[in-house]
Amino acid sequence: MKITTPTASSGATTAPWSRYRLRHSGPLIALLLLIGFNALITPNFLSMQTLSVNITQVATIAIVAMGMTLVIATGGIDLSVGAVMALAGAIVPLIFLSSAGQSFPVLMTLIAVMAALGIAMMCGLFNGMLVSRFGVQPIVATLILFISGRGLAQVLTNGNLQTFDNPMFEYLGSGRLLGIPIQGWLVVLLAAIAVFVVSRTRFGRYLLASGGNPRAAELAGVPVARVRMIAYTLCALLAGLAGMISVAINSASDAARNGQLMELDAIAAAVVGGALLQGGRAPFIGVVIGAAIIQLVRYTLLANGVPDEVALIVKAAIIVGAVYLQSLRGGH
Amino acid sequence: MTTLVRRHIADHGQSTGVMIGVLLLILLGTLRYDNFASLYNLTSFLNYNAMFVLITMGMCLVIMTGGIDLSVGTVAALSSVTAAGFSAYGLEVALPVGVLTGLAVGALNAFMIVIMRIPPFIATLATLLAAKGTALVISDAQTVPVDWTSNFTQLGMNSVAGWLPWTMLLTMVVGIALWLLVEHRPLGRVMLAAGDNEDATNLMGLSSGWARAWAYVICGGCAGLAGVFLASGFGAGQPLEGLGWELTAIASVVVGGTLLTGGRGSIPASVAGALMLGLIFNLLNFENGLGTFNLSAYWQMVIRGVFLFIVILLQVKITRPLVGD
Amino acid sequence: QQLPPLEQKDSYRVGFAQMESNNPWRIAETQSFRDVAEQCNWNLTVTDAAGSAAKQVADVDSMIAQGMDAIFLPPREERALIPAVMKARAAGIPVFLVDRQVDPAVARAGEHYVAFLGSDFVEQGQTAAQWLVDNFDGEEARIIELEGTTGSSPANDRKQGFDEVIAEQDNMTIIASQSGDFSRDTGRQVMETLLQAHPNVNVVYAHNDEMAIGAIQALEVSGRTPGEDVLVVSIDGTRDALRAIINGKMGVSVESSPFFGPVACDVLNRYAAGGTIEPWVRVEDRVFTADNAADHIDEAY
Amino acid sequence: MQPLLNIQGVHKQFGKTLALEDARLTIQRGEVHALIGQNGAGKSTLIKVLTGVHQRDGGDITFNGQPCQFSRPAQAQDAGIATIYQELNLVGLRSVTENIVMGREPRRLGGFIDWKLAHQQASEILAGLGVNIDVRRPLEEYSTAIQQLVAIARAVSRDAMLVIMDEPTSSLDESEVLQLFEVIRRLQQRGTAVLYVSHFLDELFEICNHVTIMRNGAWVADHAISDIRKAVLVADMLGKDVSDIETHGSTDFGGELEPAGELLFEARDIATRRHLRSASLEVHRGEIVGLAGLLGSGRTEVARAVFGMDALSDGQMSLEGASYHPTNASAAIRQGIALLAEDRKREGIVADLSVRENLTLSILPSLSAGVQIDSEAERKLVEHYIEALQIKVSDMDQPIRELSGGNQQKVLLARWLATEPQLLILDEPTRGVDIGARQEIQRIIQDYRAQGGAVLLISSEFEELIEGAHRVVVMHEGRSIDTLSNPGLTESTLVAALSRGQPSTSGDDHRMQETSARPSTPRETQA
Ligand SMILES: Nc1ncnc2c1ncn2[C@@H]1O[C@H](COP(=O)(O)OP(=O)(O)OP(=O)(O)O)[C@@H](O)[C@H]1O
Ligand SMILES: Nc1ncnc2c1ncn2[C@@H]1O[C@H](COP(=O)(O)OP(=O)(O)OP(=O)(O)O)[C@@H](O)[C@H]1O
Ligand SMILES: [Mg+2]
Ligand SMILES: [Mg+2]
Repeated sequence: MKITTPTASSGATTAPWSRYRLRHSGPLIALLLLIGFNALITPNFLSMQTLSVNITQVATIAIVAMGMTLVIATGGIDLSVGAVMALAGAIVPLIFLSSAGQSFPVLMTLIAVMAALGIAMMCGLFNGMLVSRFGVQPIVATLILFISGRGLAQVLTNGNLQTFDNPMFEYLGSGRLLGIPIQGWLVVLLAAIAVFVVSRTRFGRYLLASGGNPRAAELAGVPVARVRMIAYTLCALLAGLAGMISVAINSASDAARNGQLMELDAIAAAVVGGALLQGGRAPFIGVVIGAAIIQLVRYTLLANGVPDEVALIVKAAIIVGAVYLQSLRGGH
Repeated sequence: MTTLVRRHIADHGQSTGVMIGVLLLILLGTLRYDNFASLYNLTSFLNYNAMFVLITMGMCLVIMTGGIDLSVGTVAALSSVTAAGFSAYGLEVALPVGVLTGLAVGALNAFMIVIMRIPPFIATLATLLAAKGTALVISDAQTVPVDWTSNFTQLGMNSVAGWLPWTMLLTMVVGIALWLLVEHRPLGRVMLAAGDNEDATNLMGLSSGWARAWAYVICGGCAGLAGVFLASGFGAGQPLEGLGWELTAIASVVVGGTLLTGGRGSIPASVAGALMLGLIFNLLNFENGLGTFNLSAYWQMVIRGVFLFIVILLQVKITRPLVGD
Repeated sequence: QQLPPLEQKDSYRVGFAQMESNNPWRIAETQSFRDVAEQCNWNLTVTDAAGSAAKQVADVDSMIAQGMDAIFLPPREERALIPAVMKARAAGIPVFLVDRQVDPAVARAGEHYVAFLGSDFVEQGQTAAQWLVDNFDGEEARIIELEGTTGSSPANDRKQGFDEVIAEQDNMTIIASQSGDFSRDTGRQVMETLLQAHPNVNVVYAHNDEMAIGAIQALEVSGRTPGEDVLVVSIDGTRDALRAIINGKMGVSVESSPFFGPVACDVLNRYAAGGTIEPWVRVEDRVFTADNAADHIDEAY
Repeated sequence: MQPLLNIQGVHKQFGKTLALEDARLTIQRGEVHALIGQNGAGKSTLIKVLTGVHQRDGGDITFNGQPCQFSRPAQAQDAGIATIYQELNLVGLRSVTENIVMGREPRRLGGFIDWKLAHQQASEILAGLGVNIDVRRPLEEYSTAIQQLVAIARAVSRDAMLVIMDEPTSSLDESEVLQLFEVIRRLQQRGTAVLYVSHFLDELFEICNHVTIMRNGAWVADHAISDIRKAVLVADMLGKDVSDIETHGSTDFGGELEPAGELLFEARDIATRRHLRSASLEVHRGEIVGLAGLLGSGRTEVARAVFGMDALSDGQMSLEGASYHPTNASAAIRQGIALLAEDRKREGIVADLSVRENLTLSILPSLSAGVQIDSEAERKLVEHYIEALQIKVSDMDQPIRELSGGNQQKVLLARWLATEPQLLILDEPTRGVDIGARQEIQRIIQDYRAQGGAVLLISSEFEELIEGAHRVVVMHEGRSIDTLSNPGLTESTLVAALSRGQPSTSGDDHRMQETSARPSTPRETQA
């Protein structure tokens, strides 16, 4: 073997960062292009209010997409995120609107949130169990909850829209910190944690190894099944959180609509952001950027009055274009 | 000896299992409900499910090559619009137009996946959106009327010998052709090989790209024909129809025992899988008619999920010991 | 050819082939049929087509196979459900259309099906527009229209009715019209976006109350006062909408009543008794405004 | 006469890695031509450039008088080049027949495949290689050896002018190697040329006419086989002096065998559901215990059982005197067992991760402070191993897939050494590894042992066992049948032990029937 650059047998310290940058520059460039385009075309684009609107709207996609990225990193996919959003979103008002909830509003709101996250976690465990212990293929395993999860949410609420007035819970949707919507901070926080976990912790390394070559990872002592369980559980947990955010924003829970088609947006965001469907990669920053791209495309089309049906076609073209650029740069 | 039995079950058990399942469901329906076994129910069941059997067969082909096609539903909707638009010229024009629409979209999928190397999931997801958008644009967001005076609607509304719908007959012809393709034509074998190990297939000097491309094109064609059935049988091109069909098709393929990992697949078993899912719907409708339980639409969703869960558990039980790791 | 007759019985097997159950309006409609089934002594079978016209036809087919006495059908699409209507008639089962029509060029009330029970979506749009024309007191109305699900017939009709009336007004323009998918969440998101692009908007017309409420939330977040800065006009008459009207956030909601059960019972009994049924059993849509909202809020869904 | 194939000045770069630089190769019609070189010398790359898997960056190739530039393997195949690539290129889910005939299936009326005829053809071709199996079964049900023979059958069944075999014998036993040689001779008689790549130099003398040597992606020399000594070949490959090579043993084990320490591991009559019937063995500290056996004798199964991958259906194991029954690989690793698996690509490397991440995968718990990985310590450790094992990488963050096989193997060896195991199980550690790297790996094993480590060494190379092991346990059909001790271990005693195990009847469809295993040099056998 011959290396054309001078051979350095020990690690050159700049290398990992330059690799990292290269991987992420694709989506970032696309995002900047979109922003530039909007600055020129879209009226009132460069304003604080626009930023805040976009942050509110991107938060749920970004959060779900991060969970999806965990699952995709293990070589899986999770179709049930939308259904889990609906389920978690339905549980919360169900509890604090109950008679107990009326008498102990603060306590019951907390309990409601915990219960919703608990249910979401159970969904994740169910998916993870099917995938890692029973060896069911991820698309099929998560199709089960995709079909029945939303049905369950509707059974629980009897299909009714649940509207409520609960300032404490609504803070999750409409609260602001330093002028930025609270869920924006949440995304930043979660992304920071995720990046830290993947690049610096044992679980992160195990995650990538499990996705890259599960058999080899297993033999190297990586608890592959547990890693998968955790990935699906975290994904569902994040979906549950997103479901609650969306309910909190609307002050209403609509089991039929909450999180509808979210799986497609989340997968698209993850892939546009640089995740590989065959596993082994978890580029969280890229994924958040990917979510921002998806959101901004939607915003651009809406704000410029492009009709819904044309918007669908444009969105399709942009997804394909972004993934194509991604594949050119990634060299895979 | 037991391994031999197991091996046999793994080789053929799944498909026979599904067929037995279908028969059991039919038996259950016949015993439990009046008129379930009536000619009317049979004919309308076959007519409605012809569309799903078609897209399931197309999906099976794509899954065999290790891919997936999420666009089948909206492609069918798009084809129903184009076919309805040409219905005045009669079936002999409208049918090819609808099928060609599907083939063209299939070719687009193939181009993105094979030439541009976009992952199938993403490429066909984009097509799902784009086909829906296109259908709405060309139909001006309205259902498209068909010409009731031409022979176009006869395909979707008439039956052979009073019970076998033309749609199902045509579907069966397509099915036999696809079965022959998969089992007895080199192209079909290369599709299977490409789904198993693409690199190896190329190194063997076979064109896996070509085979995969054909799978998407044929799948598109099946969706296109399903769209023609849709327009012809329901008297309108429907740009909004077809949502969720892709998942029904995937579920049917899985119920038929084909793994999504590629390299394997059985057309007849997938057909049985599609019929089985269709029967579940039909049975639920009859169950509702009995009025013993009042199953809301939501419960029906839950039941479908649970059903899929049970089928998958059974599959795991049967095939696991052999699959190993 | 004659309409299929219906013999008088104590109890009828009635099929209600609902098209979808993903919004409060449809749920209320189904519930209304269930409620009336008890009073009317029906043996009611409800199916749900989950938004698919094809599945709805298959549902009607299974009702025909089961030999229902009568079928109530809210057709998902005006053309795609014609085969279902025709097949039921051929099988001797009277069909009543509910809340939506089928293409009158192909199937006609009194001939292919018994009657249409419902209101007129185009007229609802017109009524909303007319109310706006009568009550708008600014100089110039800049209207954002939130459309229903792209391609669905209520969206098409409510748009048509409204846009016709507005087109005749010189001081009124629709500056943006986008789909909010009949849902509160999407309605809010679309409104948030459109507000950025068109900050000078002063009227919002939503094709249903859910989107209107989403729009009100978006307006409030952006610092506007709905009702004062921006007039909100909508259709449906849900409880949340009436509350918003009472609070002054919404101007009007044109009723589109989902309570078809009692009408259906009455029509069925009259038909069985041999009476002729008018082709269009009109359901009068009220107009809810600040004047009468408080009186009706308890009966709203 | 003009040569059949002429490759001149070809170069090829992968990213930063220059895989070929001035590669040359000239093959005459009807000759058997060997291509040798160290791991990563560029042999496989040259073949892939020739057959259109990769596109060359420069240089000229003429085949059969025509300049050529194939863009797909199919074109090379049509032009008359049949290739067995190093990574077996077969489709496991399809039948044996299909793997052989696919692409030129016999047809019936209407273009449908004539399966009956196809099966018959496949059976006949395989029979010519001495293989009699049910050709209707999926290929994956057969052993690697059979799969390799199927790949060979596919290649030789085409009417090619040139058949390329990239390490065709790496998982064959000697009887099969002999069958293969028979086939090669038949091809040669037919006028077909063969390009033969192998790390087993003795094979070349048996079968080849000419040899080309590559080093670092470049042509070094070519010779007629009759003019050359093995030592010269090795010297050319490694770029060293012939005299250096001749004073050195062929393995790097050599030296005195120190006495072994106390008993570390013991297995008694262990059996698993997977082809292991009853094996017993002991390993002491500071001892290398060899596992010898023919292909499919169950050596890998012993390793799997000890490493917790397969549950015991019978028998006991003990470690340091205590009962030892790991339930999975992590449990075994925690108890100080390490397994360098046989199949590097599937069971060893995580291709997309870096050398660093691959190397430390098994010791992350000890490298972590709290939840976080101590990256300073990690880099130090990796640097240490890259240095100590002389792993050739551009930097430690290079993805491991970009390394040549031998270097990947060293990274994996480092992964396990870093866990500081009490017992290191090595399953064919030097398979597919060139002579230079092989000696380094053997040296590393020896060093590890010298520090008190215990090794269970599975190897098909007798020299490795004879020179390296204190004792050799002989396996046959899932049973341990004998234990031989060093000193006193010679090739003939080992062969004798292996042949004693041969039962007179063998029920299985295809089990190795030969009495000796490779690589007892074919030359000696002939003599
Ligand atoms: N696809 C690839 N991408 C990057 N580098 C590659 C690729 N294929 C080969 N290389 C590099 O090219 C060089 C030559 O590799 P090649 O596989 O040709 O060696 P070889 O002589 O066949 O070795 P071996 O005896 O181990 O099979 C090595 O350094 C290898 O790492
Ligand atoms: N999952 C399996 N299914 C069928 N046969 C198997 C399976 N695993 C192993 N075998 C077969 O069992 C036999 C024993 O294999 P094993 O790998 O233990 O042999 P070995 O002595 O280690 O030889 P090698 O030199 O190939 O490593 C082989 O013939 C192998 O093909
Ligand atoms: Mg090689
Ligand atoms: Mg082995």
